[in-house]
Amino acid sequence: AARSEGIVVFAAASLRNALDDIAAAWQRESGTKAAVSYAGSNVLARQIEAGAPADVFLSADLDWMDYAASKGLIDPASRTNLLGNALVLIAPKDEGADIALVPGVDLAAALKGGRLAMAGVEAVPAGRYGKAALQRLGAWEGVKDRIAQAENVRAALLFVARGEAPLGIVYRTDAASDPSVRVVATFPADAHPPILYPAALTRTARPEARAFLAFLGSPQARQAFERHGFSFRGKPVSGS
Amino acid sequence: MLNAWLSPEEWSAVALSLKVAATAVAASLVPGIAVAMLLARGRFPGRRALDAVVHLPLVLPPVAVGYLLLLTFGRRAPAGAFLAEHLGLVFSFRWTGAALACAVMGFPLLVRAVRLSIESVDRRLEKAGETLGAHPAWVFLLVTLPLITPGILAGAVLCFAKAMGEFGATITFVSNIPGETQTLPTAIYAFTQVPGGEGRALRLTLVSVAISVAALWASEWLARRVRRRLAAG
Amino acid sequence: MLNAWLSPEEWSAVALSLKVAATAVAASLVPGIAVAMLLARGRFPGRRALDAVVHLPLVLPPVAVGYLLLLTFGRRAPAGAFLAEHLGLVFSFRWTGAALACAVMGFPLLVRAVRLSIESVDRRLEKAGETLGAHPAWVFLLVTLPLITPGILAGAVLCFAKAMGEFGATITFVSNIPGETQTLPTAIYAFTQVPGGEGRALRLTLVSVAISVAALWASEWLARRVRRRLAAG
Amino acid sequence: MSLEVDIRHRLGAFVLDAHFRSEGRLTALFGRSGAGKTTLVNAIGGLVRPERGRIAVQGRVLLDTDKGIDVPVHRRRVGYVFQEGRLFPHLTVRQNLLFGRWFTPRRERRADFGRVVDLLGIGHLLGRRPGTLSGGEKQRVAIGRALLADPQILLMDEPLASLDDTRKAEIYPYIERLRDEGRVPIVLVSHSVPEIARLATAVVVLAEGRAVACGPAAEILRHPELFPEPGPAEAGALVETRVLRHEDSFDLTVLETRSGPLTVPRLDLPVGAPLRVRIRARDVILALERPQGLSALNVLPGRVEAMEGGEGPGLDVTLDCGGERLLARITRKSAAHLGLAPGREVHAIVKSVAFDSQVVTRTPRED
Amino acid sequence: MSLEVDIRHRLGAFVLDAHFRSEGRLTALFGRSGAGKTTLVNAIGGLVRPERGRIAVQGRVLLDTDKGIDVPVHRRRVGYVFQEGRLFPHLTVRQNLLFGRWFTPRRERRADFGRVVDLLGIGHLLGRRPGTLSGGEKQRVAIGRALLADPQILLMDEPLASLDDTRKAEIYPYIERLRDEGRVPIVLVSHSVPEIARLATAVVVLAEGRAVACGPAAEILRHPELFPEPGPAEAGALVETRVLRHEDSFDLTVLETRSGPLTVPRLDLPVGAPLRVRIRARDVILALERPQGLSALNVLPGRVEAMEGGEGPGLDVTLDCGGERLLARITRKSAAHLGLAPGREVHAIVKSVAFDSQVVTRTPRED
Ligand SMILES: Nc1ncnc2c1ncn2[C@@H]1O[C@H](COP(=O)(O)OP(=O)(O)OP(=O)(O)O)[C@@H](O)[C@H]1O
Ligand SMILES: Nc1ncnc2c1ncn2[C@@H]1O[C@H](COP(=O)(O)OP(=O)(O)OP(=O)(O)O)[C@@H](O)[C@H]1O
Ligand code: MOO
Ligand SMILES: [Mg+2]
Ligand SMILES: [Mg+2]
Repeated sequence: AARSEGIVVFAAASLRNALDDIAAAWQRESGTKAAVSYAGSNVLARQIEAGAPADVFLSADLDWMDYAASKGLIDPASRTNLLGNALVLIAPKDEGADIALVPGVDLAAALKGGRLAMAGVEAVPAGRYGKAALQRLGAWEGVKDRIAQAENVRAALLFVARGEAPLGIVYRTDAASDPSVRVVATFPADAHPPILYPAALTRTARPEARAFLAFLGSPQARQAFERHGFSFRGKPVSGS
Repeated sequence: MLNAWLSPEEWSAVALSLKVAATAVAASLVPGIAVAMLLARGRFPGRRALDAVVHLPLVLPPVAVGYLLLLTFGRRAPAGAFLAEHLGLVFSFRWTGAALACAVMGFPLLVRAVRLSIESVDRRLEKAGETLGAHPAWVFLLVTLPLITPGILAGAVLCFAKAMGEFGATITFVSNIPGETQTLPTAIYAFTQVPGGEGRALRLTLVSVAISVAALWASEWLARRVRRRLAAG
Repeated sequence: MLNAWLSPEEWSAVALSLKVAATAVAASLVPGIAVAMLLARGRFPGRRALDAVVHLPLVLPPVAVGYLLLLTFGRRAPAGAFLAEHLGLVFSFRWTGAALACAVMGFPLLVRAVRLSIESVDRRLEKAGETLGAHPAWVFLLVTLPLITPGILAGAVLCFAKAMGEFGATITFVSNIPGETQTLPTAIYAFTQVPGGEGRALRLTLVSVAISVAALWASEWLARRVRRRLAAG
Repeated sequence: MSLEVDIRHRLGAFVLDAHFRSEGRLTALFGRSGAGKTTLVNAIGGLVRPERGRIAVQGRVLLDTDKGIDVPVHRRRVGYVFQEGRLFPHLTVRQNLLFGRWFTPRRERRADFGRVVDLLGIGHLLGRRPGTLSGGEKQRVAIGRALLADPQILLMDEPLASLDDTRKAEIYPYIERLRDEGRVPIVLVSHSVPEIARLATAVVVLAEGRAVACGPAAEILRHPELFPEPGPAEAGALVETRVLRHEDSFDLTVLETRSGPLTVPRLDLPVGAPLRVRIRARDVILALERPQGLSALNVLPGRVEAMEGGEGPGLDVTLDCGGERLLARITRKSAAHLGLAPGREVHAIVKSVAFDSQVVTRTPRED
Repeated sequence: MSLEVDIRHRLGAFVLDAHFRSEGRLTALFGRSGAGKTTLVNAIGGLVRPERGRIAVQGRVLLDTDKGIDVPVHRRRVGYVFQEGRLFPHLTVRQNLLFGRWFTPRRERRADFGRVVDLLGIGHLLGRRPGTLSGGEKQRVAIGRALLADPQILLMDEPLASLDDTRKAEIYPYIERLRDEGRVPIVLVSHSVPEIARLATAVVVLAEGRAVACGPAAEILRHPELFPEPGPAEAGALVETRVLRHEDSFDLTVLETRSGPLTVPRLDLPVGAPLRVRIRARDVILALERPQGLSALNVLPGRVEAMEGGEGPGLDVTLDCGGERLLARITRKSAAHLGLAPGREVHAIVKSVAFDSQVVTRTPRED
């Protein structure tokens, strides 16, 4: 059904809140249906590789977009870095003192024997960014054996929210919405590779998809993204 | 009232999950019984290998199963292309694929239950059927099958419940496309990935549980009826 | 040779998975048989509710089960705090938590298999045991239990296999700490998340499958021995 | 010894409504297929819980629905030989046999394993499992299992049905011993009139769920109407006797009855031992005069007391032979030819070989 | 009619090594518990595959291990009444009964449902499931199920063991009819000598897995040594007779034998009908002179041919009564008193009532 009547957007699961609003708005405006399939970026990339009927791909990091590009699955001309995000250190609501994330910071001490909750440090983008930042700050060696790796950044957030872990590293977008955690510090943007959400059309995109991609750069879309805590980075290119 | 409670998209996930689970159970029933029979009774060289293969979906992480399915039944994969061309049966990114994933994941559960039942059938009854002139195939239909009904029901409901909860293989194999492959569990997953989605995830979880429990109770009711008949005074 | 094939961290995941799966099976065996017995034979008000609860882990997405475990047995959760304080039993971020998650996920499979076996026991034999002076509890131990051994074996191996493959509930409940909670499936998962990790993921998957298949075959061999004894000439 | 049963129970369209009291050491349940024998035994054993009623064994109340008494099966201490075996398939024959022993208080363990095994001829089967036993072998093990539990009441539902005569002849004396030791009352379901005549001290006849007759064996067996065709051939008189002397040269034993001496095949009993002899009506020939030159050794003078005939060619003649009541079944034609009538003096002739082990048994000791 | 069996099969320590050929329409298998009767029947039915051997029914080879023939069970068309019932628990009695019918070619469906049901007295059970039937009811349904499959050979493993005498008496004539219609050979396992004497045309005696005797029933039953204690009482002679006339006033029938007329209870058969009568050795009294004033109606003159005695008080006297061979069992004492010796003229006395339905049967038609 989705295939014949509209377009299919493959988007990283963390974009859901904002993108649901935007897809609905676009649908109202254009009269074309946009079905959004949310899953992990890695899953989506592999599925596009396997011939999934996706028209637009929104990845949560550059690696999987690069992967798709390297396999010739996307239209390189349409690729833009649409959104940005920031990485924060969080603690349960009423716990822990603020920490200054300066080089040489002793996070291990702040853990007080507890664990540092992060998304998978090898696999999940948020985890990789976090590891890079900790390395840059010289804190990695001190905590690397104290890390509780969650399946994804939401699960890491949960560990802190439930008080299982005294500290955790998540996106600003996640931390902002959960009242049971508080932001202890924000990582300096230059401490880790830029946190970017690239967007692109797939090789097999239907014509309507181009309009959708353009709509992602519209003020309306920008508003929606920003409302959910993303920083808006750039207007997608609409011509090829 | 329920309409207000669930969004149209959520409704379509509920409907799709039901369709997928029912199809998965229906499609795996006959092969499941056949394989259970082979494993319980067969004496052929590949028996142990078949046994292992049947259990594989249980052992493998579901995501791995989904990935294997993608590699086998994807649009570009040989088996997928063959089926699409000759039978018009396309799995990739269709609800049929979700059903396939659920069927594969539920298969070991179905086979085990049926097989346990088969192994507890008194074979002397089957022999009695043969002396009455019934070919072993008829004996299977008229004697064995009715006697293992409780096991089939148990297996079917396990398979159904598994299908209602299966997430990893499904999302990996056919993604999470609303209206096409977004089942209840994948919808729930998507909600848990964003801030504030917990409430809706919980609602959908309750729906899913309610459906499975209803199926469970129905199957138990049926099984009890059957068993009461079989009870030796 | 194998040492070269798997890294020390991978080895520890293998060892941990074995420990977790064995513990999960061992810990759920007695409660599993008890619950199966209750469900098969009991006539008490909450029977159907218990039935539903037991099946829940099958229906729920594994991640949801992990989430529920966290809410129940987490460090700050009432049950978790109670157990930690009074029994010194801590689950959070420990291998014990992984075992708990696996046990919970495998429980419905174990219970189903055992229950099917119980339901096919000829109750007249149990009555015969009672006429010989044996209290029903003794009859259970001396008659019922030996007769359901094939079902217990089947249930145990399903539970074991499930534990070897369980990922979602484990990682959600106790995360993925190498050497502590990184079981084979969570290790495999981590590898599949990075481009190019497929090779190592596949290797670990093969190890996991090999272990489960060995367990499967062992259980079948045992079951066949038991069954041969029981066979009516 | 006493067994009191007064129960009512419905199973579908079938209603068991049995009310009787038996003082016998061995109470035989007799009745057609479907008459309710197994149901009744099940009620005594506690496997069926009657809707209402009372069951007491030796004064020990096992069930009393009015008083809310229902002794659980495992505390009833019944030794139940089931109609369908019910051996434990996972245990060896030896383990099956010893199952009940575990639950018998040590000081009540009387049955001797070796003796029971020898008696039943199952010594060579001890290591086997029931699955491979023949029908009769299973039944023998089931009997052994019940005996070795040292029960307080023995329930036997057609225990000997699938055994050959030789085997039966070996087991009968043991059942008689059990009966005569008098420690446990025995309830025996049987379709075989000779078996009942040999073993029973009391008989309960069931018909369509009702106990239509109940009383001492000697009395009940005298009623041909209770033992329907071809039973009449099995009707007869139970005569209480005593060993008078042995005639060793001919391997014979002479018994003393009120009606005179009775010569039977040699019995291995001391002089003076009490014996019960069943003289089947069909084995008795009547003669007007004491016959000469006849191979039959037993000629008992008597008087015709009554003659009862129904349909058919037969006539049941009741004789009073010196105070002992005998039954003879002859044809109406013979009766007419001989001019038989009540009061008439006659001689009853019975062959010695008629007294085989099926009809000559030690008198059950009654309390 | 023919049944050829020549098989060898090992089960644990037990070896079945049976070799016989029976021409009888109804072959009885007789033997002690564990002798191998069920195993032999299983081999004929195809439920046990002998290690080697050959089985043929009416010339149709069911098994020949040398030639690699092993007809599958469902094509053997055996009607098997199992020793342990084996009713289908999920089917009603009616469905159980009709199970075989589905697989019988339409033109071979001869057995009449209504008749079989009536005969077995199971009409009221048709809607029930086997789980609630009594032992005897199950057995009757099992018999009906086998009969209604219109088999080409009927295998009955102690089919009547748990039935009461009345029920047996109702079923016997039907089995006789089946036997005499001669369409299907019947193999009957039985422990009951009267049953075998009544029904069998041939007897195979099994002992420890071997066929120790095999032959026409009349011949085998004459050998007391084959029917161990208390069998001797059951030894006797089978006499072929014919209805001579009826004595309606006394409800008697007179039969013609080579040794003279035999008066028996009224039979519902036309004059001239052939009959087989078993005269049990224990029912025969010998007299030196023709006795007078005796209630026994049958006095057959004859001559002592042989006297055989072993241990014990008994002696088997073989008589030649006008060419008919009779057997009498008397005590050695009587023989001495009467001065019996081979060649001596005597009179054999048999009561009319001795000829009950257990010993008088229609002569099986032999091919
Ligand atoms: N698998 C086995 N292993 C050892 N012995 C066996 C096996 N199966 C059967 N037997 C023995 O073979 C013998 C013959 O068994 P079968 O059932 O044929 O006896 P049967 O003559 O029918 O006896 P019954 O009258 O008691 O039914 C028995 O002694 C039995 O114990
Ligand atoms: N659940 C039931 N529903 C209806 N009828 C039943 C049920 N259970 C037993 N009956 C009937 O009760 C009657 C008595 O059964 P029971 O087993 O006591 O007979 P029995 O005297 O032991 O017979 P047999 O000599 O054949 O073993 C039978 O006619 C049987 O069909
Ligand atoms: O001597 Mo007899 O006739 O055998 O009693
Ligand atoms: Mg009964
Ligand atoms: Mg047998």
